[in-house]
Amino acid sequence: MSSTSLVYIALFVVVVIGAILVGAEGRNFFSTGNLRDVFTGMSVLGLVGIGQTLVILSRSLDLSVPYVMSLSSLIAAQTMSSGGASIAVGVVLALLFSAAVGLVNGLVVTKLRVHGFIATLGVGLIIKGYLDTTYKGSAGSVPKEFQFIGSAAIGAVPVSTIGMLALAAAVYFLLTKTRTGHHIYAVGGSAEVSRLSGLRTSSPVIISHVLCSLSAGLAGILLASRLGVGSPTVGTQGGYDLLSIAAVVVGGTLLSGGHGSIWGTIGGVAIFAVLDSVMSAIQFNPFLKDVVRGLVIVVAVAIYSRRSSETKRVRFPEKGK
Amino acid sequence: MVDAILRADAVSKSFSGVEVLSEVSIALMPGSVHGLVGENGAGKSTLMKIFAGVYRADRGSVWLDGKHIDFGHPLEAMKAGLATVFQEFNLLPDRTVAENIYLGREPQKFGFVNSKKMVADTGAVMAELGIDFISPSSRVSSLSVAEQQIVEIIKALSFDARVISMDEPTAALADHEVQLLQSVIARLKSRGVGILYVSHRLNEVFDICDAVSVLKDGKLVWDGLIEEITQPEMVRLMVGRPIDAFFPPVLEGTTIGQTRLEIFEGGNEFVDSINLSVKSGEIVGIAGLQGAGRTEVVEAIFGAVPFSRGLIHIDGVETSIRNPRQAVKAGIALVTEDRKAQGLALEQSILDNALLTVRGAHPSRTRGARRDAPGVLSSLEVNSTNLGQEIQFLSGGNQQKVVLSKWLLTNPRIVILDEPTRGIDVGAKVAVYTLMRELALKGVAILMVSSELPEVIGMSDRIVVMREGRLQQGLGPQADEAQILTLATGTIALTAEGEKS
Amino acid sequence: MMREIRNSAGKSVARSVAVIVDPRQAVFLVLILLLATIFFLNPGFAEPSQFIRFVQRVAPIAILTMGQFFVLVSGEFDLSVGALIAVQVVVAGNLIGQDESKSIPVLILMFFIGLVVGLVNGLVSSLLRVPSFVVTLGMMLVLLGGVYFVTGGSASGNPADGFRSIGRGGIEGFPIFGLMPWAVIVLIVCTLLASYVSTRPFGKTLIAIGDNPETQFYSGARVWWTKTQAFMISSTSATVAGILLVGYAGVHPSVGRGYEFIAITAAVLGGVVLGGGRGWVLGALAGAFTLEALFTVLNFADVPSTWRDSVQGIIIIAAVAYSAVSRNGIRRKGTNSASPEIGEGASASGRSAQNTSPSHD
Amino acid sequence: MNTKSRWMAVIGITTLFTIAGCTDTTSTTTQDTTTEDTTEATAVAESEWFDQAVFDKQSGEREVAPQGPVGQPYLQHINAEMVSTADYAIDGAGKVCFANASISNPWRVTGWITMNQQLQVLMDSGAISEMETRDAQDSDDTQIADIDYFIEEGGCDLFLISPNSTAAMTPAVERACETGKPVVVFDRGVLTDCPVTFIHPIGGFAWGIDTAEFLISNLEAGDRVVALRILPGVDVLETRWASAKVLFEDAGIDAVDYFTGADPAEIKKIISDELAKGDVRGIWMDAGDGGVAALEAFEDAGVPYPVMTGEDQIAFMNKWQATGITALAPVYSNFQWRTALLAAAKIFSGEEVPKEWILPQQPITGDMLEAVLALNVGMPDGHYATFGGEDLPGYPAVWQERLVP
Repeated sequence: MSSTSLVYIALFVVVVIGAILVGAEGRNFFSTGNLRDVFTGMSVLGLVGIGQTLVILSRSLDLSVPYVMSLSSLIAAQTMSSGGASIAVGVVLALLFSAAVGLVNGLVVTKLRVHGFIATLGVGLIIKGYLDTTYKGSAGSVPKEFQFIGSAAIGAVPVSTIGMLALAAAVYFLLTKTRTGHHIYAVGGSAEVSRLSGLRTSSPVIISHVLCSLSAGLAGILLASRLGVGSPTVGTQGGYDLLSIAAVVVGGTLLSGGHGSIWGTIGGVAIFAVLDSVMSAIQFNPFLKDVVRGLVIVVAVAIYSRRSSETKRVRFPEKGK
Repeated sequence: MVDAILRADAVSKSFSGVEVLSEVSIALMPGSVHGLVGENGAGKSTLMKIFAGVYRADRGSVWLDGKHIDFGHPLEAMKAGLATVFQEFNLLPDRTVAENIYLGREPQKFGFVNSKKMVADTGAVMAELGIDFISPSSRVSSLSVAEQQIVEIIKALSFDARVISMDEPTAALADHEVQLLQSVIARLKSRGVGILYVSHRLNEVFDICDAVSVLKDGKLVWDGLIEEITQPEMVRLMVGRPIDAFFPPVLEGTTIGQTRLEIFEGGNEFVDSINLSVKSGEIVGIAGLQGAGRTEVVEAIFGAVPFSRGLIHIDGVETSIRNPRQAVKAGIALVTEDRKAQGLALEQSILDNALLTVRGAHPSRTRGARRDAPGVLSSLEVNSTNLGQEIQFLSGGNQQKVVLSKWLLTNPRIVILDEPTRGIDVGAKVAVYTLMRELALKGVAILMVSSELPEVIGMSDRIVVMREGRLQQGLGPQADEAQILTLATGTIALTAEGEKS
Repeated sequence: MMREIRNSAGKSVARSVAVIVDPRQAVFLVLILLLATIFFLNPGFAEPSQFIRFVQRVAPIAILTMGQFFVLVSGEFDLSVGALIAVQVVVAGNLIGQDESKSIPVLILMFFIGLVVGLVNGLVSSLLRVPSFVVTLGMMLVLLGGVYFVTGGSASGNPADGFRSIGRGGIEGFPIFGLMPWAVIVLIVCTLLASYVSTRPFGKTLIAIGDNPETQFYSGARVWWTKTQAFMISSTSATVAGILLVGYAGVHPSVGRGYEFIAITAAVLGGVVLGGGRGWVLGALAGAFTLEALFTVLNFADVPSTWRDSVQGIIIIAAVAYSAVSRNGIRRKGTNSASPEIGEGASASGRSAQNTSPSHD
Repeated sequence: MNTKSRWMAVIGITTLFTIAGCTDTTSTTTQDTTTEDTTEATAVAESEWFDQAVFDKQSGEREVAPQGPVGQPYLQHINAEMVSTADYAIDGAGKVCFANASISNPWRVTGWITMNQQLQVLMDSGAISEMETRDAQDSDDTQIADIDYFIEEGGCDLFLISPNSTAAMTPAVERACETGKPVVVFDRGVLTDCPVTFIHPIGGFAWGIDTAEFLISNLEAGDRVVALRILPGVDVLETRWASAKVLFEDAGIDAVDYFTGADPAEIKKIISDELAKGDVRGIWMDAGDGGVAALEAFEDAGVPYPVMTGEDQIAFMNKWQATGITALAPVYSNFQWRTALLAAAKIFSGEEVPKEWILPQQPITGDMLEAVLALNVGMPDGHYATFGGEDLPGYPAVWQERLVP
């Protein structure tokens, strides 16, 4: 059984348990409002998780996402504050800066040969310093029409979540149907093999870093539209760096790179969203929420690694097996 | 006469100041197989990697079809029609055969990867070579070692290359697979492809090569047509000293004593009904095809993938071996098939590698072992200036010697060697054989797995043949290759492979 | 050659000089320069009595880093140490309170807690084969949430002064230094212990495991247990750090926050390679001092507090990049260093992982 | 701040790189930008939060004698403009939906406990049927979702919101107002006046004025003051520093500020370094958390205690009493958590409430110390003296054991 299908079985279990718990509170888990709460919870983490999946597949990781999110939310909100046409400009600018950060991450990892952990931690700190110095709080303002993107929903599904899923589909396409995607898997699997097969091993890593920062940038823009302003702390508030990595591994992607899927990550994100929504609905002690999250992460990955223990072809099955 | 398709003119290359190639010139004719032989460290792989665009030559020039070439990247070489099959496996276990073969040049349609075409083309190449037991869309991780090696070769062929250089292509292959490869090579020759062929199996070189170049210490010491040289002469050129007896005789005073290791009805998910015994001072050879379960048997004895049925007796005492640690404690040593993956810690020093087992399994004996290590290493002629050097910079032969030292320092009673001479040079091979004889003299029980039939025949006191995970009947030391092959392949050749695909 | 330098480092002045100029030991050079900068900006700091205070202050993070070292060289991560410190600090505060007589039993309890956390981290990652990055991340969340839940977000109060003096007090009237803080003595003991352990078969096996776990398995080493011990060392070091910190600073759930990243950063600054197989415990120690010295320089130089993170980020990247690139220069062939791996040595498929060494035949 | 020594550091660090061989462009270029921006950034920082009008308003409110029942500060208000809530009146008990920013720091935990004890009383009295709480764990995004959830699913009679941040929460609060149900906001505000009432103490500027004036009156011009701040970008904290900073500059006090994350170890390191640099006469804090560690740094360095302003946190107050230092404990009246529910009850019963409910914010001075501590015997370090729950059920045990619901 593929690890992705395992993820969705896990998700199913979480939903069932959640629905029961919520039901016990005299609520309906599947009511529009509750589902919207779940889907809303998926949108931002989903965007970040998609990017994080790409870097992890290419055998790196990105701890700078929270700061990229904050930065992009500020750039977007400040540029848009004049309203009208400046909206497009704001989005483009925010994404440009995000991409630039991703480029730096990618270059530091590939050219300076700094482990992704240190490289992105360092770049994150650099951005943090800039944010803390330059911004003394939320800044800029997002015009009403753009705030709509953050609040609007079709039935129970927020537009933002639909957008997130669209991006996931696009990335799925990228990974399975384009050379770049194939090469991200290849480099993540083994850089040396890829090199001898004629790949320029640094480009997939750089690309995945750029795309990761871009999706973090998108998440930042989405947050700006939800908050109506840009915020220098909005990224760190959610702890999106470690949470996104957690979502990716809960989604069945290997931290060692080269193996995993985007839909798995979406499943992982959904698991976290459902958990959070349920714990809020049953007014679970806020301090214990992290305990639950922590346990879920470890248990989930433990289950996957049990199943995915590579099986050779069995010639003489045990009697009774 | 025709011009050379690939020519190297006075090529030189140094690593960290050490010159590994100096002024080497060779010419490869189209439609011919050009052997490249020499001890490890002679510069063969370096020369190939220069052709392949992995390294750049420091001095000298390379000419392909009369055009000067200087590849900065493997892809350029492949695109120019110069494909290379490297010695190490260069496949991604998590990707399919087709994805591996077309990695870096996936066929595209409207800018997107055309997976259908990729699978189809792969199938076509394999059909052309009569390979029906590998599916283009199966994951590489599900293939056997030999199958992976074959995929390697298919990969090189899939560039319709005019020059293919192969580094030890048969190292992992059993004889019938070697024949398969040789038929492929014949087909390529007829197409006018030039083949550069590196091998340590001299018989092979003499079978298939038209011309040969002998390298020693980075210099070209002989170059000419194969008819112009004899095997002993070639060995002399390679090692610089004549090797009269390739397989040293049993040493004076070696006595085959009590049964040291005995297995009754051993079995697990890979092998079944294994009954095997090795006496002290005895060398037992296990022959058989790749995938016949030889490695699985020794891994079971060693506890890496333990038996789930049957009994193991050591010196007549029933012993439970659930993991390698228990095996080591019981005095068993296993020189694994895959040296780099299972035998060494490549970034650690020679000394640390020699002490791996003692530190890991008998920490209390470390002090003593630390004293003996230099002696043991030098007795195996590990020619290395200082023991602090990282082992990854040693040649395969020397690495293997360190692996042996690592085990000798535990004073094993039973030594299991799995393909002990794969990919190592003649000098090192002889060192390994001699060591085996010395251990036998000391009364150690030795079990050797090998794909090289001459080796099995030359070294074993007794030969057992495996097929499809079961032991066939044993043979005496006088067994000949034909007997072994019939037992190994059974009536129909390829059965072992066939039922695995 | 690196190892040659390692084995003999400190034995003779000449060798220690060799260490300092060795490009891969850049950390020592950086440390010396940072200290020089500090002394330049504030000569008073060079006085032994002041400097020993600096050492006292660095002690907890230094000990934590040396503990993290053992986990990192085995190719793993321990992200749970920061949270564990918070737990230990609060445990000390709430259980000892003002009753000094409880110090010893609670100390024992704290070490027990530390060992259990390490044991769980180790067993789950090695036996259940969950990447340590994930296990310890989960452990971090569990511990933090737990400590906040139990304490309602704040400790009842500081433990007795007698207990706190371990991290705060010292030996009065000590020659040269005036006051020799206990923390410094603890640090010295831990350093000696760590460097001893790292040269024992255990330490060597650990590094080799970080290099290639499969080989260790085939060599009869108990890979799972050796790694688990590494995690127990790490969490014990976190316990010691916690004891020193509760003494130095008092009880607060935020004590220890982010220390896991500081410790990992410090170790990497000290030349430990993430992914395992390379590293030197004294390098890690130097890394910790370097990082703290850097913070001090920033304080003394009146760099606006908001910019400190940026400077820190630059220094980390620059230092690591430098050693990475220089090591690479020495190894000539850039194998898989172009795509660094998380500490997943165990799960990397043996063959493809081992394709990466230059064979010179 | 002394630019010369800053340049010194920059030069020091840059040489560091060059000697360490780190000549790769990324680091060096970023290095340069660092120095440039530093000057710009600090220039920006000056103006950001200071607002003369608000400064004067709050400065005035400090002097005003609060209206309302004596001895019940949580019901008192300053310069209140009362509004009728008749339209919101309901018969019987109503359901309160509480979107809480978080309980991630001792101050919020204390308030949260008090609030729940108050809830008991109001539920027993039949004013409130139940309170459903969603905790945003310090995340704007989560709190917005929480509010939207309440609007959709809560079946709420009243929205009670403690915003995680001011501007970001405004759109969501507006959505809540659009439901026609009453909205009550407390602690941080929002940029809309749609809520029925906004409950808060006088504010950060008042805090800054009280503390700065205290330090100034106890110090001489040129004295060095270390300002310990928790984290940047939080309005209720930034305003405290903005006003204090201005006053310090006018009085010629040399104040340098640091961000500590309320981590006592960090605080102690900072103070030690400052003491190594020179005498420190005053400590200013934008929140009392970790104040004890600051004082201990002086003890360890063997130098006389500074004049200090902390907060009404028990840890600090005890240390204050024990050491007898010259200190002031400004308060950010914790009892507002209780007021929020009382306001809800008033609205359900249609009583009028202040449009902007400004609660008294009376700093604790040396002569009040004894009395205040007497009311907080046995309270844990993280407890806040002006929790104002002395008359609620469960006092004092609930606060002493810190039973978080």
